[in-house]
Amino acid sequence: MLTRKDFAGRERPTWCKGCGNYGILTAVQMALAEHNIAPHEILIVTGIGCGSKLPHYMRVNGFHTLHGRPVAVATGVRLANHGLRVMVVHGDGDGYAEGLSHFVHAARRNINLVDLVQDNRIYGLTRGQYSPTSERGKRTPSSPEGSIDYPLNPLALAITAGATFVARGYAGDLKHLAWLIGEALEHPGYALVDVLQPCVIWNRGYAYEFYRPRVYKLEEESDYDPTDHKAAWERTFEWGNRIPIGIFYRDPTVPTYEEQVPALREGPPLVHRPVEGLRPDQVEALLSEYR
Amino acid sequence: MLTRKDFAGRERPTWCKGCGNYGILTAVQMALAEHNIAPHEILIVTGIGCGSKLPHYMRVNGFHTLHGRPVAVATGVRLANHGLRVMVVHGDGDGYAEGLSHFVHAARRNINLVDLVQDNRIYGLTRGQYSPTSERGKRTPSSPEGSIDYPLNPLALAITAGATFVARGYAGDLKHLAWLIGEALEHPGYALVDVLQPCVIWNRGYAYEFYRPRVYKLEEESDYDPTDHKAAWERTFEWGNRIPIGIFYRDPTVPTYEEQVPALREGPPLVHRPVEGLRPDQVEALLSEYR
Amino acid sequence: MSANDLTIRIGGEAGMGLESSGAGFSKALTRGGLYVFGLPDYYSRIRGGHNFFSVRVAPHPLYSHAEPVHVLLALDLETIRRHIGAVVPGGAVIYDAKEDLPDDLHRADVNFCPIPLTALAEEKGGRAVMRNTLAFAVAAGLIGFDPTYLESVVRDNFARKGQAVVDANLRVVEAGVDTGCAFQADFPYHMEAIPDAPRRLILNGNEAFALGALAGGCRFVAAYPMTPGTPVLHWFAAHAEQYGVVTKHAEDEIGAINMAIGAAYVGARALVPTSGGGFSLMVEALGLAGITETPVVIYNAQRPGPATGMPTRTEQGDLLFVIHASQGEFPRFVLAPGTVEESFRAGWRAFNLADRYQTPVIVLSDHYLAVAYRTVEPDALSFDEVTIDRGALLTPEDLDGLEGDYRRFRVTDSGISPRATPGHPKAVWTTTANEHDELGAINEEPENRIAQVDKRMRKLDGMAREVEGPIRYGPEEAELTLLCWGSTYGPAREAVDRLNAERLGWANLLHFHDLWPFPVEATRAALERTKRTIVVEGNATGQLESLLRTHLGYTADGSIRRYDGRAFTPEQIEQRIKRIEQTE
Amino acid sequence: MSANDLTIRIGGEAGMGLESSGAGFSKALTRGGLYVFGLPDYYSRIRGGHNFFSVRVAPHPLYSHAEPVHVLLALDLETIRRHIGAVVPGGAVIYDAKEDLPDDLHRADVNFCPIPLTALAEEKGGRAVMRNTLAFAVAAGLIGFDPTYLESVVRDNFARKGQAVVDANLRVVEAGVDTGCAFQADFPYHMEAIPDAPRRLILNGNEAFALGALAGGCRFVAAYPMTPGTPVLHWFAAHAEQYGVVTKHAEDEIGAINMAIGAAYVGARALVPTSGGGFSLMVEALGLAGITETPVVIYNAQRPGPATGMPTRTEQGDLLFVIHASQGEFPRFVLAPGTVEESFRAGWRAFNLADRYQTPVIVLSDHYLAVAYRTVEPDALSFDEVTIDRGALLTPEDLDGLEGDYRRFRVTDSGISPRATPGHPKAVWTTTANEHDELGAINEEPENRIAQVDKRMRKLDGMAREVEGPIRYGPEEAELTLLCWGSTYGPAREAVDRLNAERLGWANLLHFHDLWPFPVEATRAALERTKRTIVVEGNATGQLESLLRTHLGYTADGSIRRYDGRAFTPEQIEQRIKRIEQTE
Ligand SMILES: Cc1ncc(C[n+]2csc(CCOP(=O)(O)OP(=O)(O)O)c2C)c(N)n1
Ligand SMILES: Cc1ncc(C[n+]2csc(CCOP(=O)(O)OP(=O)(O)O)c2C)c(N)n1
Ligand code: SF4
Ligand code: SF4
Ligand SMILES: [Mg+2]
Ligand SMILES: [Mg+2]
Repeated sequence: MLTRKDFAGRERPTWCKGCGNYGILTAVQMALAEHNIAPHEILIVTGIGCGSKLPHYMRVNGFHTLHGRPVAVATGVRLANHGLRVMVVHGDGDGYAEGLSHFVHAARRNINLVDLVQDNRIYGLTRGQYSPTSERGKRTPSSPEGSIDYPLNPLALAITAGATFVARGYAGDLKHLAWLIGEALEHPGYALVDVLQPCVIWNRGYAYEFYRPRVYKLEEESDYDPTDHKAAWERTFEWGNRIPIGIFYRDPTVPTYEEQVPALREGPPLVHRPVEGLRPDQVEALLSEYR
Repeated sequence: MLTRKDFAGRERPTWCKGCGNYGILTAVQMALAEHNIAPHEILIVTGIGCGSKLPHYMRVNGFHTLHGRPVAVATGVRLANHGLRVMVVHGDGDGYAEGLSHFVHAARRNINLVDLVQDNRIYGLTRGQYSPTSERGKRTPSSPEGSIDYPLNPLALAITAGATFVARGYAGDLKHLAWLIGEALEHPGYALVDVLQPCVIWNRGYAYEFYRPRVYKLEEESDYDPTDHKAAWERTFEWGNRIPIGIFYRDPTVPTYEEQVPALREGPPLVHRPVEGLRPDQVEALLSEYR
Repeated sequence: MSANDLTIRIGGEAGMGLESSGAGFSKALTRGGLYVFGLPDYYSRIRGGHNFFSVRVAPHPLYSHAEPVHVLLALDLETIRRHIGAVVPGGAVIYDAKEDLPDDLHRADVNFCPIPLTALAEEKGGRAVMRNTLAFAVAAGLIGFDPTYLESVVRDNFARKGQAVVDANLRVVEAGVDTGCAFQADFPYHMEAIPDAPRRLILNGNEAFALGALAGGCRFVAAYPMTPGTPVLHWFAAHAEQYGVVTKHAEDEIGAINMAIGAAYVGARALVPTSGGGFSLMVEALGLAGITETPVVIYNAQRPGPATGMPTRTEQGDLLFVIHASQGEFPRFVLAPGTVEESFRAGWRAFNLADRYQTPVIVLSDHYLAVAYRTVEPDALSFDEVTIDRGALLTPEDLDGLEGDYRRFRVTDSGISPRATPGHPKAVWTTTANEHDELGAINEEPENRIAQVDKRMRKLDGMAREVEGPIRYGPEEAELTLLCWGSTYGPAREAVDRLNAERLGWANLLHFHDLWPFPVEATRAALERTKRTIVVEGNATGQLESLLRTHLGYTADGSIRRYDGRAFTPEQIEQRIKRIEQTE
Repeated sequence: MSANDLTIRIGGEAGMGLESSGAGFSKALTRGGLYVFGLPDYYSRIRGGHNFFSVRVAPHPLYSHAEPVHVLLALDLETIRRHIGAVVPGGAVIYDAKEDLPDDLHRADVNFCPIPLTALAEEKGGRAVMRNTLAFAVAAGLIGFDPTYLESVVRDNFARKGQAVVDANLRVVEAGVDTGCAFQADFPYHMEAIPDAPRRLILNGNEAFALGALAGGCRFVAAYPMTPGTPVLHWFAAHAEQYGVVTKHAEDEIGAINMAIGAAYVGARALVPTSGGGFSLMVEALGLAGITETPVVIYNAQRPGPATGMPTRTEQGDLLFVIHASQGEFPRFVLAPGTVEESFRAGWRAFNLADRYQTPVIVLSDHYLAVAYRTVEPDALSFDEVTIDRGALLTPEDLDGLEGDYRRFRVTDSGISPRATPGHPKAVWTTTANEHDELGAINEEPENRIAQVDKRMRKLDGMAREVEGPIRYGPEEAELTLLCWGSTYGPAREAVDRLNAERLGWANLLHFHDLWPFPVEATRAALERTKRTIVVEGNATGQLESLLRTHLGYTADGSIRRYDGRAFTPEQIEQRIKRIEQTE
């Protein structure tokens, strides 16, 4: 059995004291340990942002790519090696601004990966500009008079796009978050885990004090049914005194993209097949097209 | 009063005989004439694709830009000159693949423009690859074994993103389409008009014979209420023997982005203000920051 | 009289199937032991407009298209209007008898053959669209080409559609050949099949590149369609299931290149075919491959820019762009094959270079090379020569023996660090697009930066040894040397032949097919043996010229540039050279 | 003893407010009649790590930072560890008395001044974060700088926060100055205020560029944040309402540049600030501006690449990239200001050039220039020199008189076609990213293509007359000439001074600030007057060197390159030159 220690990194995180990313890091480690996924069995693909540095701070395979592009990179990883678990970790600017298109398309394709978004509703690393999930009126260096963009609802967007697993976690509730990530890891298909992540520097209004009294768990709502597509969509709009966390929607019956790719329907993952020249009969067959 | 003739172009369209774009072109001309918007009072911004050539075939200001980018270009146009009407015209590949992010963000910002998508569910100009709205299983040169991507529902996506006017037209029903485009033109804010556009070359399964018996008008449904957000979202998923066209959702009360921009709250559009050097008192005020 | 170099051109509207029938006819000629150069010319639209397809044929190898037309197959009057000027005296114009030929299209020195193309196609084949098959069959009859080769191609091409379709087409061919034969006597240009010739191939640059890439182990292709790179995606998609290739039509080019980088990172040989506009969108990710040392191959089939430009035309305008693309500095290869054979070789070689140097490789083709069909020798695609060298790629067995931390970016003399792929318990690490240390951790210290930049840049030493200098064609020493790159090789080579036919041994050429790292030493040596040089290239600013100045301080004696969206012809190069001669 | 060139460096962790207090101190020194060069040094993280800010001060103008440190303000021991080596003999280290100074950090020739920084800040100001204000005040006391200037800055900077905050800060300043004065006698380096000096300015390149752009009529700014270009977006956002500027934080860089092109198309002067990675994403749209002849200004503040690279460091690695970016060929300008003054001028000049030539203009800055604060003369930003020239932009009145069709892309001798913006009934037309005819209609014909390419390229004639050659600093003739571009000018200029201080008239420099079109003639003339030349630039491959070879066939005698993410210092350049001298 693995424990969190197996995922202990060499480097100390460079995040600010109190940053929600510490909780997310711990939850990721807990989930991997619980689900017995060893550091070499998974690749964490990240973008650029404060939170995207995560794999540097634990023992795991990581690929810290470009701002906005980890979902596309991860798609390529999965298609070339569907034997490797893949988790994308990136910020809300990364995922919902620069990377929005990859997110929507990965969701509708049902690529089998976990897409964890550290949603601090702000650009952390570039010093506090408003993000697609920032509330209206937010004053930041790029919106000094208050933002006039209506915020995106990423969960509703994911559900609409066809995501088969859509959840929200809270960085202040480690156990619940670790459970969510675990469920997402076990889900066969695209799994969004949008995490309410306090940024204690640039978005003080959405710190632990804001979230703690407001979050409630969908799992504890006796009448909530995460297989009801429409109800799930509707629930994502709840935001106020009560903020739902947990699994909004889940449909494990939809085939993943990878399962359906003609070249992958049989045999080992692509990268485990020998890379060899063509056999003479193959050459012959190919050349006959041109004679 | 303007008539369609005022919009007659110099060039003959290069579209295939029977292409749905002819109907769209006519409907655009009808709507502009009906709403008394002269050729110089509007700018049609298009992407790259068969349908994006539209402004070349009528008398109108046109800006035929890059594949996937007309919505971003149009946003800049509106911000710099909100005195000019703006209509984006582009294909489904342009709008929902290459340009998806701009679409979602323009919708949530409520930029005041009409976004007309010639949705032939195929890449026309590049010779028939499947598009984000192509049905599963579609065999095309880029999906010879049948597409395994689940199609996008652009109307639901727009509604989810916060679009304030979401409609579907049909290129085979000119009067209705012209009416829709007119409503979209009068709508204060972002208005999506997704048009079922037969491509008679690459997507023969979705020709007039397919659509004609299936489409029905939401306006004729006595119990349909286009102000009901949730019902609108739900209705967009109807696709089969009955295919709804008309206005799915409309909320004219949301302020447009342009109205809220601090620099634009008063005075004429930006480009109608003189471009002048700074006054001495302004220079003085600015320099005092650095002394 | 039997000619030794004919062009048969068919013209009509988009959507008439000119290209597929032209390709079929080209294949028939090839089967008949002849050499073909087949070039489609079309607008960026799906139907209507004016398209044409030129089939140049000869009993000897051909390297480009040519200007004179011997048989014009006019499916409409527009074709005559546009091309009558190109028809040689004594040439023939085949047109539909139902058309009234206006006087102004007439030429006394040309044979006008009104043939009921539509009526006959309908009568014999049942469908008017068979007109082009009919027209080509007429041409075959006219030049005295043995129709059995046409029939064999018809049988192969239509077999999928059933015997009835095959038979209908065969009837059309027969009728066409008969009609053509009737005119044969009056027609001075004949081209008979050469029986028992070796079974040559006919294919275009896109196909040859794809074959080479597949042979070289490419098993992942992500792309967003863009003319003229799209057919490579289609080719792989069509062969995907059979050869175990994963292909992905992505949401955009940024998605495509990043998917390819992901696939390459975990060990696949990954390719992204595109054109210049798509390449522009991949520029940031190119740098990701550069700093993370991920091998990836980008195939850019150029078309005239800027921006959308002329989608279905040709140009060599992206050379300096791809050499310098992306912020910061890192090594890359730029290969620019000039022929079908070189396209094949670039296909597999690109992957070896990418793997050996763990860096991106750009293969620069262009519309002309990508789409023009050429007959090549049976063994022109040297499958035997193909090697698969994955460079310093660690196997699981290598990693089993690993002691201590895996250092993905170990500073080595060669600049190449042994590469693992994720999945082995002994090699657990993080790679980053930030500057990093040997272990892959983010590191901003000056010493580390210098060490890593130097390490990456040291690869250039090895890379400089890989790049091949220009290839000479023509006599070793000549009065005039043409310098060219990429697809201009074909027409330039024929121009050299034409010049030498007049003045024996007067001209030769140096053809560059490896452009970056620029093959400095080999070029210097080659230039030392030249007297007067003229750079011939398909762009407006002289990009190869610029490289020669930058890397060798070398200024050529003249330049010939073309940037009207069309490829050079041998005749044009020859004339321009003569004009330069005269003014000097 | 009164020194004439001191550096006070404060070090601590990110989040301690080093930059704002350093900037405040720099402003106080400037108000005190002194010249400052203030340079922040920080990691790409928000809290923790090791950051520092160096304030170099002198009674004469400064052009760069320098290596020796005279006063080290150590907010933590890490600061001492890292910087003790840079402290000059006799220099001082101010550190918190609560820290135990380990022996290995000690140096006998340096004054270590333990001061209860935290305790005193808390006592006097109520908050520990006031430590840096306190530390700077100690420094002021130590060097004998009149504290009233510190007080005036405190009053201005904290006025918004209310009197209590102002007072608390003033108490801290007072306590600091008093403490510092107590050590003054032992401290050999003094720097007194110069009363009644003119009211100079202190600002960085980003601010100067933004001021210039605003003065030049820039009224539309779209951007996606990317260090170090982001502050330009912030600057405009902060000034947007007052000066009537529309700013848009876009969804990504592709959105930003396309929005700017849309705004420019309808007539606004539009700017996109970014860094290299963002620029990479704008490459396709750059070509859109090129072929549609839409004026747009892109400001690329470079940082070390490739890819994410080192976000908060500096490099001059994007020059050849931005010159060649985008498929196809079209004219563009690349300006690379080297100083605050030149940044201001580039700000307005870029818009005039863009409008006059209806083509994109790229302003290349870098992290060093963008963020370093420099004291400049009161009139250094020449607002009087600012002109607004919109080029051939047709007014509504011009259009009223239009006869016949409006020809947006009229073929003219200058290559410039009179430009309308949409909205006038007489000018209704469509512009396209495809190749087009004079009217703007898509056109693929060869003749038209040539006409339009030639028309666009003819602009280069006029552009060549606009670009300014290198600026000489130092004696007209010299034994050694340094060649540099962009921000390297500052340290290179001081290096020249240092070299000439030893050997009168020995060295000078040529500073390039217009890089594209490359100012060939002016450069040739300037180089003719040089003897020996060394190119000094902040990249690994020698990009200016490459331009000199390409455009002039000129090979410099040597090169000095730096690519560790840090800017050159005068000392480093001097030493490297001496080393080259010795080995020769
Ligand atoms: C192409 C590109 N554009 C911009 C940046 C600069 N950048 C780095 S992180 C970031 C946004 C950070 O916000 P988010 O993604 O929400 O992550 P967080 O820091 O909040 O975790 C930006 C804009 C970049 N690195 N690359
Ligand atoms: C950046 C870029 N990528 C790809 C292309 C090639 N391209 C031109 S049109 C098109 C898609 C056409 O499909 P759609 O947008 O649905 O328009 P339609 O032709 O169907 O009207 C593509 C991929 C391009 N011009 N630019
Ligand atoms: S800035 Fe915000 S998101 Fe970034 S590390 Fe600090 S607290 Fe976390
Ligand atoms: S290909 Fe399809 S969309 Fe394009 S013009 Fe023809 S019918 Fe219309
Ligand atoms: Mg964030
Ligand atoms: Mg389409």
